[in-house]
Amino acid sequence: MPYESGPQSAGSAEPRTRTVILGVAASDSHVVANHLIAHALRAQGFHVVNLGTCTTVGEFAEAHAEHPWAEAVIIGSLNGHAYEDLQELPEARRAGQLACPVIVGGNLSVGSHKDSNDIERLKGLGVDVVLFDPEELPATLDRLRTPVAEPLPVAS
Amino acid sequence: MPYESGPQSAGSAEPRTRTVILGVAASDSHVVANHLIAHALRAQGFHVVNLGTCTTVGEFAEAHAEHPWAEAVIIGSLNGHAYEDLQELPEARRAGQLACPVIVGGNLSVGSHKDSNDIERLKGLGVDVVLFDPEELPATLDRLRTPVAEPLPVAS
Amino acid sequence: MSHQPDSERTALPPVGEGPGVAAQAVAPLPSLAESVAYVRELGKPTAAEVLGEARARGRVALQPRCGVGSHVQMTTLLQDLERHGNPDILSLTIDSHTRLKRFDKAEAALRRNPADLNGYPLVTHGWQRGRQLNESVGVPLEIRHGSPDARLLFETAVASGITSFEGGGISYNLPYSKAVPLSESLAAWRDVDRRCGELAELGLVIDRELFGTLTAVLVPPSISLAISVLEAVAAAREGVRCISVAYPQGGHCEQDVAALRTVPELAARYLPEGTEVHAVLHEYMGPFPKDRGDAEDLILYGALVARLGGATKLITKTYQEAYGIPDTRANIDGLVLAARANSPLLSCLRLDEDRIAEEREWILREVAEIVEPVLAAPELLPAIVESFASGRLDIPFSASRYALSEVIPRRAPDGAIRYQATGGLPLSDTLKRRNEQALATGGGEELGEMVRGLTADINYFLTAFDTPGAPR
Amino acid sequence: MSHQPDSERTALPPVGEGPGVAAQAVAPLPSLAESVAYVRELGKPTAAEVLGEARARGRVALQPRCGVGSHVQMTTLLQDLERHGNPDILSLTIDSHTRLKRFDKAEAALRRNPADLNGYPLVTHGWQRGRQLNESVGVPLEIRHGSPDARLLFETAVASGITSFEGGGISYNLPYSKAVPLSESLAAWRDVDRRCGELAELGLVIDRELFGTLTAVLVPPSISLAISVLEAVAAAREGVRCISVAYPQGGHCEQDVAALRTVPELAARYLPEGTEVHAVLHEYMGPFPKDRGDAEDLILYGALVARLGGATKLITKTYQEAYGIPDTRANIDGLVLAARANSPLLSCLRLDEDRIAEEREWILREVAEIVEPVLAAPELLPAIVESFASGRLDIPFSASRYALSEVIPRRAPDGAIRYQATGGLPLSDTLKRRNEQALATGGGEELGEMVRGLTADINYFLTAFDTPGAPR
Ligand code: B12
Ligand code: B12
Repeated sequence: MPYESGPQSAGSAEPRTRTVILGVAASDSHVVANHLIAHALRAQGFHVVNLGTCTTVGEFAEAHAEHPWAEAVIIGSLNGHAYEDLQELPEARRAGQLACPVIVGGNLSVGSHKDSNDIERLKGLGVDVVLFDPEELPATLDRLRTPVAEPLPVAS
Repeated sequence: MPYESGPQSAGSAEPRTRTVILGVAASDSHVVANHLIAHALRAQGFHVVNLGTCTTVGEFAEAHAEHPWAEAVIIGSLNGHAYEDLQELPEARRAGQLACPVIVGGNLSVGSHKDSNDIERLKGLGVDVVLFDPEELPATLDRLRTPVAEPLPVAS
Repeated sequence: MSHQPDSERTALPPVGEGPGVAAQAVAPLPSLAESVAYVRELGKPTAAEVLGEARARGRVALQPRCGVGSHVQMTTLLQDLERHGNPDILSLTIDSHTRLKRFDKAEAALRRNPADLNGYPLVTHGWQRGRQLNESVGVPLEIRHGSPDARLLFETAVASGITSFEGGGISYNLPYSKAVPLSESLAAWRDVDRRCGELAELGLVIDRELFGTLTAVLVPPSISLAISVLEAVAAAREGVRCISVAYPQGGHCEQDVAALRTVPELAARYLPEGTEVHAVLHEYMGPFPKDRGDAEDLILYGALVARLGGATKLITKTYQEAYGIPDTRANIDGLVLAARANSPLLSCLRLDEDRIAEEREWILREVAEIVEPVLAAPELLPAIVESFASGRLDIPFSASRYALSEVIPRRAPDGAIRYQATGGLPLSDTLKRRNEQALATGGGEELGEMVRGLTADINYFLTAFDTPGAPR
Repeated sequence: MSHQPDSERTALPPVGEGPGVAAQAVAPLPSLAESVAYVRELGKPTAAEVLGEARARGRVALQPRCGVGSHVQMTTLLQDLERHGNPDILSLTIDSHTRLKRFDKAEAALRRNPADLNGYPLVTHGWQRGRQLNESVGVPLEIRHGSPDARLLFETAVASGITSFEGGGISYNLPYSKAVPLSESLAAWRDVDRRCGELAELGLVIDRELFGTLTAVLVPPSISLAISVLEAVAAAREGVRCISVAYPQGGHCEQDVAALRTVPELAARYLPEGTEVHAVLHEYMGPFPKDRGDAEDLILYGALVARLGGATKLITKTYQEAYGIPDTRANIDGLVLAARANSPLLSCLRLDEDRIAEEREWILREVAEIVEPVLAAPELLPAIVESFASGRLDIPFSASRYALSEVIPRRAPDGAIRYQATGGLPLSDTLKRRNEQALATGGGEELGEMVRGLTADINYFLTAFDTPGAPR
């Protein structure tokens, strides 16, 4: 059943395997890239806790509480609502939740004419890395591994 | 031979038949409308002296000298050069030639965006009537028949 | 014209977390009868009438997707599209907060920056504004959304005098939400369909478009059509009289044409007589090419497939599809280009009819094997729920936990979409073998390998333009 | 690279009333060898190379018509078309004063108001400006004009490094002038073709496009093709190596496709081996519909006919065709729309091949019966002159006195162009009967009646859009 990817399968992972938490933003049901990214990371040896579509910041925080050794939370957003759907991120971070790098990728604003503001305002919410090409994920995860003492600083 | 329409056939017309002189402007070779207009006027009983394509003002003047009883000179222009091709009209008129109404019709300027200036500047050259729809020719000829004592006034 | 209150209105089960709208803006919903009278007075045809007329004239009706957050901008958008794009029907595409009944989020976004919304939050704006939109254009409107529970949205749409409504208990659940049980969405949509039945009795036929497009990417035709058949049967039982069966262009010409041409046959087999059924093509719903020329090739291709497949309606795409919600100009250009396929000058175009006939038979058999066990069950909706739980019904790439997604589609070398794995679908060995033979992918079973192959199949139209001649 | 003077240059007979250009602007023509070297250094493919490449890749090369009076505006026009319309070849359409060697008029108009000119007066601007234009874009240029005597224009074009030149002793006389004897135009074009032969020996193959479009309106395919065959044979004898046979879209799908597909067969039958021959479709050359959508339907239809007929090149039209010389935007839109027909996604489209095969045989027989008596004569050019004088060669709607125009074309009920009267054409009774049967117009012989019928046939595409389905 290659597409099974529920959070159920996550709890038992041992800290030795590199673990990431994956999901799609809260109002977003675009799932195809999510499936493919999960497969690709698994093929690279990662343990992927895939929360699937329509995942709120709260659900990401819960999953991270269950897998505190997760290297990163990776959030896809395709429907243009990334900024909308991550409104609760600063509060969660302030509350000490999600104390690991947050990576966001996909199609990050509404409309066909994008500008860098899309990225800046996400960073303003506390997103650490914005990516577009999923192929950059493994290298990015390697780079982020350089241990950080405390939660990454949150801008704004 | 329904399309024969050379000036050769013109000389012998008797004043009793209503006569018009037809042709296409000097730089213009578009002939299809010319053929159809000639046929249509003939079907209505007119004697049509058809000078065909590429007819200079001088040739129209000659034909009129041969058929002084012609009711009108009817000039088609499709290629956009009407104004160009009628540059000699004022001089011909001043010289007393073409002392009958001059009707011009077709596509009267270059380009796809027309304005009324196209008509005005032709009238400025001494064109009496500007038409677009050949179906209006018979009624126009009837109207112009109301005898005029002297050549129509030439503007500008 | 009667404005009497409609006692049944209160019989509708309470809906979700409520509208969450700016209270001063939204009046209580009018009665059904008042809404029916309003539609009559509107002086425009209903969507069902437009579809009937298009079919009678042998042309494909055209409809763009369109929806923006702001009411003023939505009005302008509809008017611009109508004036310059000459559509037969216009859409109100609803934002994805409203779809998931996150009305408070929709309202917050509307207050903060309406441009951040990916659609028009009709419930939040309210039915009076819906009527304003309706009155601003001459063609009928359809609501396009993706709500597992669309009851409040539907009531608001009807009150707005909108005569076409997309969705279904399966097709607007599995692709659009993660954790809504099918039993809930099926029940919610049964209510919507029942309302359509009531409206039909009041003399207003609502066109109900079923979202056979599903998750849009590599959808095997027989899965799309099977689920539409099940939703159509359910809808017809509740009194729905006009059904549009939407099918997503998959990209293989003969397969898509054959799929569209099965719709009348499926209607004749499975639906009560007198149900009006239209085939609708959704222009390619997978990843679109980024190059404008390539995207326009795909748009025209889709429109020709709609015509040659005998679709009544086409939902158009734009050359900005790969980038984001299109601007008005691109949306108009998409309509204008698709309109070329309706040209009377193209009546000389033919297709490989033998190939199509073969494909059509194959699809009809697959659909029959999938739906007939479910239709044979004593109760339809529970049978659907159970079948999905066991995998006897399934869709690829489900966004929801309530489908197993054990089905794996792949493209055959000729570009047609086939089953690599049929999961729990009750397909006969004959049909399984035909799929296997068609694919003959070889290739490793290894995960990385499989993902690469699948990705290439998904991204078919990103590379189809690199070589001249056939896509493959 | 040699700049040696070319002694043959003075052997060319003196041309017309001379250039009449602003003397300071135009330098004496460079030698042929210098021009050949210039083309090599230009760093762009020749037109013949572009055509060869298009044929090899199985796509239709696209080319717009374009020409304005002003040099600066012409430069901008070419650059805009290249940047946004992605053509394979660009045109310099020449004004109609220059075509008729009225160089003084062209110069006067240029001084007074260049916008009054319906094309670019290359001779007046001079070859140095021609080179500037050539250098301003990356694709090769073709001169399109309509000159019975194009010798000075050709010399100027070659000096400008332009590698494609349209016209022929018949096709650029009869539709374009009233009183130029065919013997004169044939002699002038023999000189042009001979120069092409010399250039080929110097290593530069000029693409010579023959204007089979003729008077464009209701041209029976066999007349267009027969005259191209005669011009092609004459050109090949003078050493022309690359010939484009232009055929005007008549409007009947299978007839047009069949006509295009006869070109390779005609080349094999009548031309020396090693002559490269391309079929070129001119998008519908008769009266264009005024409605933009209708015009665009016709543009796309033409482009599809080109593809399905296997044309190497398509000359595009615009939705402004019915109004006047198009603006740049419309010209770009015409190119972009036609480009859709090259889409690799449309490889599934088929036509009625039986119908096409039948039509093709018919056309080949008609062409054979028209050209073979002429080709059998001891001397080709005088035989052509005599045949036109006697009506054994003829064209409908001649602008010139030197064709009898006893041929009357009409549309059959299916829209195909047939002979109502074959005049003096030496067609066999079999073929005459087939034409009669196809037409079966009935209708009065009376003049008014005939003119009405003919007008309707001419205006075919002004009404083809009123009814859905086939044009008729
Ligand atoms: C298929 C599809 C759907 C399907 C989704 C089915 C499903 N459940 O998955 C359906 C039809 C249901 C659908 C619905 C909607 N869709 Co949609 N959809 C698409 C479409 C055509 C393809 C998406 C896809 O699957 N691509 C294949 C996968 C493999 O690639 P991808 O998703 O494009 O992702 C790539 C990158 O973004 C990146 N990536 C993706 N996620 C991540 C995550 C990380 C961490 C990283 C690093 C990279 C990354 O990697 C991928 C490969 O390059 C796109 C347009 C397109 N691309 O052509 C629109 C599109 C994404 N959809 C869009 C919209 C708006 C919607 C709707 C809101 C409807 C509407 N208002 O019009 C609803 C959404 C409902 C909701 N609640 O979210 C818009 C987004 C608009 C915007 N951002 O401005 C798009 C761009 C279409 C458009 N032009 O309007 N859609
Ligand atoms: C066929 C055609 C040709 C044929 C002509 C064959 C021939 N010898 O007749 C060929 C291919 C040779 C040709 C050549 C050229 N053409 Co041409 N041609 C056309 C075309 C497609 C149809 C014309 C036609 O025959 N129509 C059928 C007849 C029955 O109708 P009509 O001519 O349009 O005339 C109608 C009215 O204008 C009116 N009318 C016509 N004459 C008269 C006279 C009177 C007195 C009245 C009252 C009314 C009237 O009645 C007719 C019925 O409604 C038109 C575009 C179109 N209309 O779609 C372009 C067009 C006329 N041509 C045009 C041009 C520019 C040329 C060229 C100069 C080439 C160039 N630079 O691009 C050369 C001209 C050479 C020259 N020396 O004149 C332009 C004119 C541009 C402008 N005005 O801005 C047009 C509009 C195309 C375009 N959009 O660019 N052409």
